Amino acid sequence: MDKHARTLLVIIAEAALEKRLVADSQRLGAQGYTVHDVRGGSRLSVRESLWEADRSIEMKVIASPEVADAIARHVMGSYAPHYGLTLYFADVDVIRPEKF
Amino acid sequence: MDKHARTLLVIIAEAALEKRLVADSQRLGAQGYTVHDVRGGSRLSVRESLWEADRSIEMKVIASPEVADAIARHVMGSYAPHYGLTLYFADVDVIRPEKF
Amino acid sequence: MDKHARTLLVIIAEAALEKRLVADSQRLGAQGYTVHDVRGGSRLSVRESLWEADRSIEMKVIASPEVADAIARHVMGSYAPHYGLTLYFADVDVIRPEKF
Amino acid sequence: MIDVVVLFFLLGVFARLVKSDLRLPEALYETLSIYLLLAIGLKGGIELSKQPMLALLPQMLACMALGFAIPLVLTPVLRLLGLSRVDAAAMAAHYGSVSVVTFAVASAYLAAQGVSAEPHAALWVAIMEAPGIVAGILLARLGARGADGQAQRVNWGELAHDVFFGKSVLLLAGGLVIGAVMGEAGTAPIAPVFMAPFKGVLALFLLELGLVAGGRLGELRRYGLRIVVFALVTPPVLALGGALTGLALGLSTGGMAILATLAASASYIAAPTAMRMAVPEANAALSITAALGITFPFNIVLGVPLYLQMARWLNPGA
Amino acid sequence: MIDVVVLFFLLGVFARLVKSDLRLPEALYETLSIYLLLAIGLKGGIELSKQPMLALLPQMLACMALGFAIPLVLTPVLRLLGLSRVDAAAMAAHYGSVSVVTFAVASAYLAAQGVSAEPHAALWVAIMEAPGIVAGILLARLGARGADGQAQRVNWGELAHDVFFGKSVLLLAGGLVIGAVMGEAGTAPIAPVFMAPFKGVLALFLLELGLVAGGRLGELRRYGLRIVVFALVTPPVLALGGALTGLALGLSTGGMAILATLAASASYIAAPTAMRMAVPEANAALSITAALGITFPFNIVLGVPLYLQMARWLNPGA
Amino acid sequence: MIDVVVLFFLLGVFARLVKSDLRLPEALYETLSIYLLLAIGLKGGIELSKQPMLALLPQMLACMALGFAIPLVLTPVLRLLGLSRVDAAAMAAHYGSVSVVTFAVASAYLAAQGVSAEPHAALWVAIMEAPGIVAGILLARLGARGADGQAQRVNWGELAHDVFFGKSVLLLAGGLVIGAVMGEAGTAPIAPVFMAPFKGVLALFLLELGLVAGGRLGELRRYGLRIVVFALVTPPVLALGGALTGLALGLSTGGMAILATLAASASYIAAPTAMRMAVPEANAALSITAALGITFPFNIVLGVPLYLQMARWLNPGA
Ligand SMILES: Nc1ncnc2c1ncn2[C@@H]1O[C@H](COP(=O)(O)O)[C@@H](O)[C@H]1O
Ligand SMILES: Nc1ncnc2c1ncn2[C@@H]1O[C@H](COP(=O)(O)O)[C@@H](O)[C@H]1O
Ligand SMILES: Nc1ncnc2c1ncn2[C@@H]1O[C@H](COP(=O)(O)O)[C@@H](O)[C@H]1O
Ligand code: NA
Ligand code: NA
Ligand code: NA
Repeated sequence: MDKHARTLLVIIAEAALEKRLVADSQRLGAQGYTVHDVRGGSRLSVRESLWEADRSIEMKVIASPEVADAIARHVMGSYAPHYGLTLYFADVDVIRPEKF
Repeated sequence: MDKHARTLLVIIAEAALEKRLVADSQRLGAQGYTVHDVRGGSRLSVRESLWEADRSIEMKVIASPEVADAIARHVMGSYAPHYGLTLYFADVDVIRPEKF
Repeated sequence: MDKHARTLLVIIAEAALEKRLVADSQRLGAQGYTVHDVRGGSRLSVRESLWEADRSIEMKVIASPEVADAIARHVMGSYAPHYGLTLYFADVDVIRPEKF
Repeated sequence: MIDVVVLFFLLGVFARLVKSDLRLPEALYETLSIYLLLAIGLKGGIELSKQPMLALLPQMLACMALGFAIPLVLTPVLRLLGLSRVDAAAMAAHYGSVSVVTFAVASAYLAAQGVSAEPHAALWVAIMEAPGIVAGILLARLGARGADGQAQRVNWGELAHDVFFGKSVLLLAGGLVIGAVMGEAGTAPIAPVFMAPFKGVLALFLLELGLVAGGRLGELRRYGLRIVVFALVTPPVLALGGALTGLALGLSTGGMAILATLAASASYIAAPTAMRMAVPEANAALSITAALGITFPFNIVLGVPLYLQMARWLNPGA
Repeated sequence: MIDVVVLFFLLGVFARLVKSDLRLPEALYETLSIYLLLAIGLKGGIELSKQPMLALLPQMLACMALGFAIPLVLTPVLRLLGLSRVDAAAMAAHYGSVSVVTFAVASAYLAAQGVSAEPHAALWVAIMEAPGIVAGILLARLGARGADGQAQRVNWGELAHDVFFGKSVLLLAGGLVIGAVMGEAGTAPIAPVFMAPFKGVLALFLLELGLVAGGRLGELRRYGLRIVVFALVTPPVLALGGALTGLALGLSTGGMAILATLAASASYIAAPTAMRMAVPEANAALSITAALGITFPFNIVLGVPLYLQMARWLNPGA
Repeated sequence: MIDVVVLFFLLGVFARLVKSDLRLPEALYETLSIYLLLAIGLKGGIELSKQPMLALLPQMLACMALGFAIPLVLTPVLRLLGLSRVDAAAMAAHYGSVSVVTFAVASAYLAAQGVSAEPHAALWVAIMEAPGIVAGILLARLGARGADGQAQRVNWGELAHDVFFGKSVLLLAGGLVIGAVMGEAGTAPIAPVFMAPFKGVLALFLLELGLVAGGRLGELRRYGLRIVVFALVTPPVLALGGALTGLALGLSTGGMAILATLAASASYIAAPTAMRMAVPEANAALSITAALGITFPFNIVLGVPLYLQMARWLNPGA
């Protein structure tokens, strides 16, 4: 089974950003995305997902390092200043390279 | 604290596959699994988890590289042709090697 | 875009531990955490999240390797003997190093 | 006059078409569908408790045969429309099985029109869930031999289990049994939950289904006009078959309209799930788009009144 | 006498203050809010079906103007209190818009007091959701030019879409239309879900809001006394404006009290969402703490009875 | 005649045994349990508002003592059955505390039999949640000294907090207070949600508990016959203790049956949570299997009618 290196970009953010994050990452070259609801906190604030304005999501995108970087750069520039948001990169291997 | 290298296999798939994926991975040697509900999309389709036929799950299995490969190979062969499905591998470290 | 290496610590545990895991990791130096509900199983037990005593969570903490180790050591010492619990480490890259 | 619950469906479709952020939580969707299945079963069961079971045997057999026959008729038609064998059989299975919510809308419509039907009609629903699915799978699988033989084998035991003990049959049948065992008096304490609120809950569920169906409309373009035509023309034709079966069984006019509706309706719970397991190579989105995106709205808005007319024409004496 | 639903709110606040593990599932929160919006809309729509729409035009325009005017007045005040321009405008937008649950509590209070109001008041709620938000965004954006021009532009098309087709306006308006089209008779079958249980559901929702509001109380220290004072003094002042508007429109005493309540109430669904999209640099926690942590409890516990008194003083003849 | 709600429980067990895919969403489980606790509290509180609190003091003290005493008796028995000290004490704590749903089933059964009980019985439930848990923890901890002293210390402050402000006591007590403060008239507006639907909601909750309990049956083999016997024999014995306590307190026959049921019932909400925190080394699955997998079904199917008989024998004059 051949494996191909890709980058996993994980973005944890206010739920209000979900639609934009999906649209932006597709525009910047991601071929897919996966989202689920989370709760969490940092020194800045606690988000418990008790109600609407308090919901957070985690979005995963598997992509080439370049695309992941482009998405991360855009997200950091556009949203990080004003929204609760955390992102990180990890190295992963995929099997069908053309999908990512 | 001693750490031991293992492989994390992540499978994102239609919810209809959950029972089978769990059974298959146990049969192939995984000692555990973790699942949660997700939504997502790709160039092929959007799955919003609005209702039953539209639900997706993410399953994580921590295992030896061999077991992870065996599960991935089986999943790619049996389900990937006909089901919405994405999988990837990552390197992780665990503490209790006998558990994984 | 500068990237900085950090450790991602993932803890999968009985939901009863959520409050303590958050408090402990903050006390040991984590600057944030993210949690979501999961279901899962191992050779020891199956936890389906059907009802309260059966719920499990997954907690993610991004931190320096030292902090991640300290949390893991504490969790293994305090909870692993008596609670259903799995944890693993992964290497990730972050952009704002001061946050983690 | 259109029924109020149908307006909730249209509100859902509208919300989706204008890309509203309205979403019903998935837990609510599941809760409402569990409620509807139980409530329909209970109502039917209470009626069953009032009559001899044996007299119903002919009806039960006829329902089974009707459900089984529909895919046999539709699959060749769908192949003529250009679908592959498995896609045709899978789609036909959806029409062979039934839509519980369409049944509920028809019952409500009849009640509003003052037309009475056999009160144990829920029994027909429970019986008609499975046969069409079985027929569809047989049609998809028989004579199929592919490169990888493995994927072609159907695990009938597992499948029978999944259909008979699947959520919808289990809850319908469970409600039927509880209703039949306890009767009107025994179920009175739970009636404030399962009887009076039924139509309001149905309205909420139709709002949700409107959101889902609205989302499928965008897919129509992908599959072309032939699917739209098929999904609009098939229901009245199947309804005629159902109404005639009802006539042959000596049902009341209302009962004929119900059986026509059941024949005309397409499953969107049990069938998609079963097809995903037994015929995974079939195009699931195609079937659901036809069943839920076109046939379902057609049935609840235009079909149900039409089928009542049909029953009246066929049964003028009643 | 305090209304029973308010005690559920206080129970929620109490649970939070003593750090109870009580949590309502988020799906329940969403379900209850969908229910309340639909039910309020339906109730108003049924009444609308009984009267000529045209006669309501003056009221509708006045509601719009009132909602739009509030942020114009409040923003300068908030700037004087030391808030930045965007924070002031965003907070003002919350008070310009309305709280549907405060409206529901006021309606229940009036009913319990035997005071009748214009039965189509739900129409006012639907109309007053948006104008205050629009005014707030305009105030935050106009004259703003920053280092990064991009973040300062508002996509008005997208915003209008998000407000008008957003969950709350869509469900309220959808309920209004369905109620108006079907009338009392047509909606009777769903009344057991949308009418009788209304206050009990409201009680559950207030329990949940109590949990949320209780959680905001801890934030008060962060923002200081001036915010507390603002959030307590503003509602009665706005209520006076609302009551006088009602007087000018010739509303009943009950109607004046309702309009006073709407003016005094601060949005915690539509406004926070819209502000997060259009004015992301505003401090969202600050606005929500004031609106939900102070103004909301004040209004439902003390404000509503006070505004009815106010209406009675202004309209002694009635 | 068996109560209809019990059939829903059996349907859930059946679904689980045949490995149906039927699942109630977890949000529904939480919602139903919140509802039941609030509704039971409200009902009890409305009755409390009708009588002098002081007269109830002896009952309250007796309930507390009864709950505390049960683990003192059961722990030695369980040690004789071969359980470790902590496992024995933890299991005993479950039986010392109470099951709110068993109480609800018993109340419904009495009502169906036309037997009246003290209407403030919900107060007993609220009082009996905690003492058994405290006793169980004391038994697990006292005299315990292990290699790692740390794990052996109990944080009593935290634990008291978790029990008294935990979901179940908080909602029960909150409902009691709201009911007592507002009385019958004040709670009338929310009665359509909290009164009439009670039994239907209980039916749904029992369906869910049936699914959970059915899942535990598979665990029985693991723990052996002695646990099955214990979980079947203990309830009637405890019931006798409860009934005699009721007799001593001069309760009505119905009240004795209720107190017997409370004594016989085993907690599956508060106790498991508290034990997980305070005695984590105890085998949680073992306790839950006994409490929910055996004792709970036994009580609702056979126990409750038996305990009413018991009360009648002991109190023939009434
Ligand atoms: N160190 C961390 N580890 C894991 N998750 C984090 C961390 N910091 C922040 N988060 C998540 O990211 C969200 C937004 O972060 P922030 O903008 O720092 O409030 C938080 O609510 C957490 O869910
Ligand atoms: N590039 C990607 N990054 C993250 N998730 C993906 C990606 N591609 C697909 N997925 C997820 O995998 C599911 C199935 O993928 P597919 O079979 O490509 O439709 C999608 O619904 C997404 O949730
Ligand atoms: N090998 C594994 N891979 C993925 N998740 C696991 C694995 N082993 C255990 N888990 C998760 O960790 C939880 C607790 O593990 P345990 O204490 O082994 O029962 C399980 O319920 C699973 O959700
Ligand atoms: Na059909
Ligand atoms: Na306002
Ligand atoms: Na007990």
